[in-house]
Amino acid sequence: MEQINELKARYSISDSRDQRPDLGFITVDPGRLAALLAELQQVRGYTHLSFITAVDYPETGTFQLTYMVHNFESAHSLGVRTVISRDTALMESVHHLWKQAKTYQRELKEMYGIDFPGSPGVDDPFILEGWQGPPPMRRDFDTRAYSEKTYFPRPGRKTSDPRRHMQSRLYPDYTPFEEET
Amino acid sequence: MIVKALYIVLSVALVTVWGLTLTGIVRKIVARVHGRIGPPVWQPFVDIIKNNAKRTGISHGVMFYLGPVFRIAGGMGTFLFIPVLFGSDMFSNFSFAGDVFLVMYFIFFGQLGMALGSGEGGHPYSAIAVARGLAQMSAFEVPFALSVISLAVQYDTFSVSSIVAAQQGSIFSWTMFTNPLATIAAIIAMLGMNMHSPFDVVIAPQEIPIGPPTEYQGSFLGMLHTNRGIFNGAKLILFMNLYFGGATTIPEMIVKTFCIYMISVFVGVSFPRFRTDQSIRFFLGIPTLIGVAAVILYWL
Amino acid sequence: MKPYSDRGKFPERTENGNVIDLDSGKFVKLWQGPQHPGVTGNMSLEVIISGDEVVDLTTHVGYLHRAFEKLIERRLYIQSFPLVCRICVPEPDTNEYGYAAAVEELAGIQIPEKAAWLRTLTLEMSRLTSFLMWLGGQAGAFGLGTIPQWCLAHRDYMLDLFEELSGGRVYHMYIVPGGVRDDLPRGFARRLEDVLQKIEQVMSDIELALFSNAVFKRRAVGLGIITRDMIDEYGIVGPNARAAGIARDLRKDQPYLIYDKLSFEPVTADFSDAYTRTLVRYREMEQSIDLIRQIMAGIPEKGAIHVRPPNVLHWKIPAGETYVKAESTRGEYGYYLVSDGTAYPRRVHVRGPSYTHAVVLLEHLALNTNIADLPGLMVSLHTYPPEIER
Amino acid sequence: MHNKETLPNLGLPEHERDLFCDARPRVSKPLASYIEKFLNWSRANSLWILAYGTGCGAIELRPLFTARFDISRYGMAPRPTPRQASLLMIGGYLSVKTLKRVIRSYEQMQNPKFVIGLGSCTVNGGMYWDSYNTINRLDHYLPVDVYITGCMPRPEAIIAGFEQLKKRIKDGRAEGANQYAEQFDWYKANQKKIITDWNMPDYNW
Repeated sequence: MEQINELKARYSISDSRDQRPDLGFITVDPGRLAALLAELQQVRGYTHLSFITAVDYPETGTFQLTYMVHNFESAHSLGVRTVISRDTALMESVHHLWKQAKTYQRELKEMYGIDFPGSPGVDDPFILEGWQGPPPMRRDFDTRAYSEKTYFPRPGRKTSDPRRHMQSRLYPDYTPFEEET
Repeated sequence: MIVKALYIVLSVALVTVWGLTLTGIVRKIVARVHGRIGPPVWQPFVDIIKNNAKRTGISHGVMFYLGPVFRIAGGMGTFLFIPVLFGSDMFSNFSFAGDVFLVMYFIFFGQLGMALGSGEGGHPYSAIAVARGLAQMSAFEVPFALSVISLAVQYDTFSVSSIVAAQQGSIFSWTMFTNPLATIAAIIAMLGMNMHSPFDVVIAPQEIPIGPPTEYQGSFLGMLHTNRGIFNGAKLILFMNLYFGGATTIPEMIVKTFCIYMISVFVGVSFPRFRTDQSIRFFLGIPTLIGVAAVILYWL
Repeated sequence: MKPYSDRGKFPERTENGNVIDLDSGKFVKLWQGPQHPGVTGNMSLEVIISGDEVVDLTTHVGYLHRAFEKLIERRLYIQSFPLVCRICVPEPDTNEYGYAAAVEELAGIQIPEKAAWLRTLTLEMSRLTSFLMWLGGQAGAFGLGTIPQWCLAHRDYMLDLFEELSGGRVYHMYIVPGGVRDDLPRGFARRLEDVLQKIEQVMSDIELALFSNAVFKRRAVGLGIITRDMIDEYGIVGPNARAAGIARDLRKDQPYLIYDKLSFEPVTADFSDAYTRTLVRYREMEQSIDLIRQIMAGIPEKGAIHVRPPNVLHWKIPAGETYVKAESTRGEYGYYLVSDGTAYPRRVHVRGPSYTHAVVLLEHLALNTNIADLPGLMVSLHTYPPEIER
Repeated sequence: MHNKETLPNLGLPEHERDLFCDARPRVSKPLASYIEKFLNWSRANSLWILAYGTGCGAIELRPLFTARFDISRYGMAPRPTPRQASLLMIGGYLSVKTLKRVIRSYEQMQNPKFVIGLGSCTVNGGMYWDSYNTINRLDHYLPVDVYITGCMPRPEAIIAGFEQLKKRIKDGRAEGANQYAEQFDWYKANQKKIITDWNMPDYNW
């Protein structure tokens, strides 16, 4: 982790946290991310890219991107996070650092609508085919409503929210509580 | 003449039933090697009935129809010029002097016809399989032809009946003992001919699903399966006649062809398959040299 | 064989792959899969061949996309347990462990000692099961139909044990948050030992029939060579990397559960081609059998197997994020879990090794191979499509 | 241009339309009862399964084909090409992308053909009932002969399902291919509702 402290000033790392002795998370500006990853890979020994993924925060209108890199020498994983705007979802591509990065970026483009200009084949459909709705992994896309509207649900299926179900079983007279999300 | 025709019908029926039963038995034996029970012995017959019972069928043109016809013609042709039982009038078929060459031609005739037919099917896997099949076929033909030439030199005849006649007497007058090199070359060529592993890249289901007959269905497939019975039987009878002293009774024929087929089967269950280039290199290597040696040995 | 870019008739390679003119009549485009018995799982390969040689290959996935990650966001933490094991069918326990460990880490639950032993036991058992099926697939892809039959029959003995342990043949759902669901049944150790002996017996047959088989060697040696400098570039993990001589095994490097109490060394070889990868996985099966024996010898007799989590229907996990990984048969398998403090996960990302092995790596290795070798190459990378598309 | 007898094939580009067949599927009448009975017996005892593992159900097909359960005892065998197969096993959930291929494979099979839906997810979506990418009811897209529930169905259950199918075939009730031809427009409309990029012929023979 002292390696990270050296980088802190240079890359304006705003938040660093140790989740476990072998796993840390840092947050960096989107503009500095590719440069930081390149240094991590080529100088600091974080040669292995585990995955790239996004977390959707519609409340704040942001996406959090997480790049998990791993250093085999020190057996340390580092999650490099960055926050980008949900409306102009654009990010610098890192396909030149790791070959598999372009696949992750292709998936993110399809599932979240985050664009990575310059990444090879980023606009090709990856998993979905003929998909016309919004990017399906965004949290405001309601998969259940879509499924019920599209796929002829078989009548007779009873779906109970487990909490409501247990509540009605155990306390039949209790008024249902508010939905917590 | 009519009697001869009846005899032919009888002998074709015999070889079809025996060939298909042999397929069933082999499936059972292979299943035992796998540790399974395996399908019933009569399963090939049920499959043929089922295939002919398909209600719809598609065609891709005239050649597509003719493919299975050529195939079955090749199988029948091979069979009809081989004497099944030595000294039997009933099962001597159309054997004549020089029938060895006609039979060898017919062995490949069916495959060529099938190549044209399945090529018209338009499926890319058929085309790949045809290319593989023809390449491999011309490779295993070399040791087989050399072996047959060696026999022709040895017995000074081109007639299967004469070759069988020359092998009568004791077991040691079989070609297997009098000309072991030719026998070895021919047996290796037979491994290729029977399309068991390691030479089944033509029909390899993991690579090019089922090979040439990819597009064939229904009664076409039924025809191909029937041909498998006839053709397998014919090939085995040919090998029995050329190298293992022929047969004078039906039980002897059954036992001998079964044993010959088992060579293919046991090699088949214990080896993966060669690629086309590898199997061609294989056939043109040691088996061809053995064949050449067999020819030279008897020439001298 | 000369690389095709050096031959006169093919255009030069460009940055975006090769310029291949399909109308020139020199190339054939083939679709292998999804309806193709040689393709592992349900995925498809768009292959362009020239003669017998593959000049271009594109992987197409998505046929098994069930939107697990989306569904998990809609489920309570406890409701997701039946879901996660279905991501990887031959080896569901790694998924269960990864998800359970991530949830426990964020919730601050320490599992009891015995539960850790039992989890390790199921992980190793499922590793052996998965490898058995894989070994059959590898032999089958080269046309040796006997070995898949033996392997799958013996895999079924292991499935019987799983059924005894958890009630399920394929999906076990044995690992739950807080520990495991149940203790070992009485007499389990003896039956496990019987099965292990049966498997050892069939494995010695397989060693004879496969590894000293001349035709198998001719097919597999030199097929799909992974060099050492490709390892980090492509993110290759697991046996594929270990066969190239890189001793990276998460069980050894970052021991989880009780792997630090077991004695084993990562299996390595020095040249990663299809044959060596088969051999490495074969040795790992032996290692797995050895580990199962060590676990059965060392497992505590008594002790809790489960700590009770709070009421799971109202279970809110403190906000935070973590990444938990485990060594599956294919390599690093991980769960990235983000919690926002509510009863539902904010985000779960599943990292499967096939994501790189089956897409970029396969696309690279398949170039210049024979079309007949493609199934064997694909199986030798141990690709499994559901973990790509989830 | 097109009448009731031919299909418009609107999904194909203009220049490709005459490359593909535009005939509708036809209903094939069964033969006289005693012949049909014999043929049905042969169909029931020689079921060739299309080796298309569409979902996680495929994992239990392998023990079935191999030494432990060995359904070749009943004359069944995997068949790699749809032309020759007579039984399509839907191994569980179908994503939209797979459904497109499954329809194509199904239509390439020759009448009579049978469909077995494996697992709860083919019945009502099962575990993935609210997923945006998996269908909920298989029988809206293909005529299903037998459903086998479970997640996963055990091999014994699948064998029982095969027995059920055989009984249906022998009784002459397994006329799924004819049903598909009769209600072709309904099936097509359902299929096209979810497969939005229909770029293949309307009926693939």
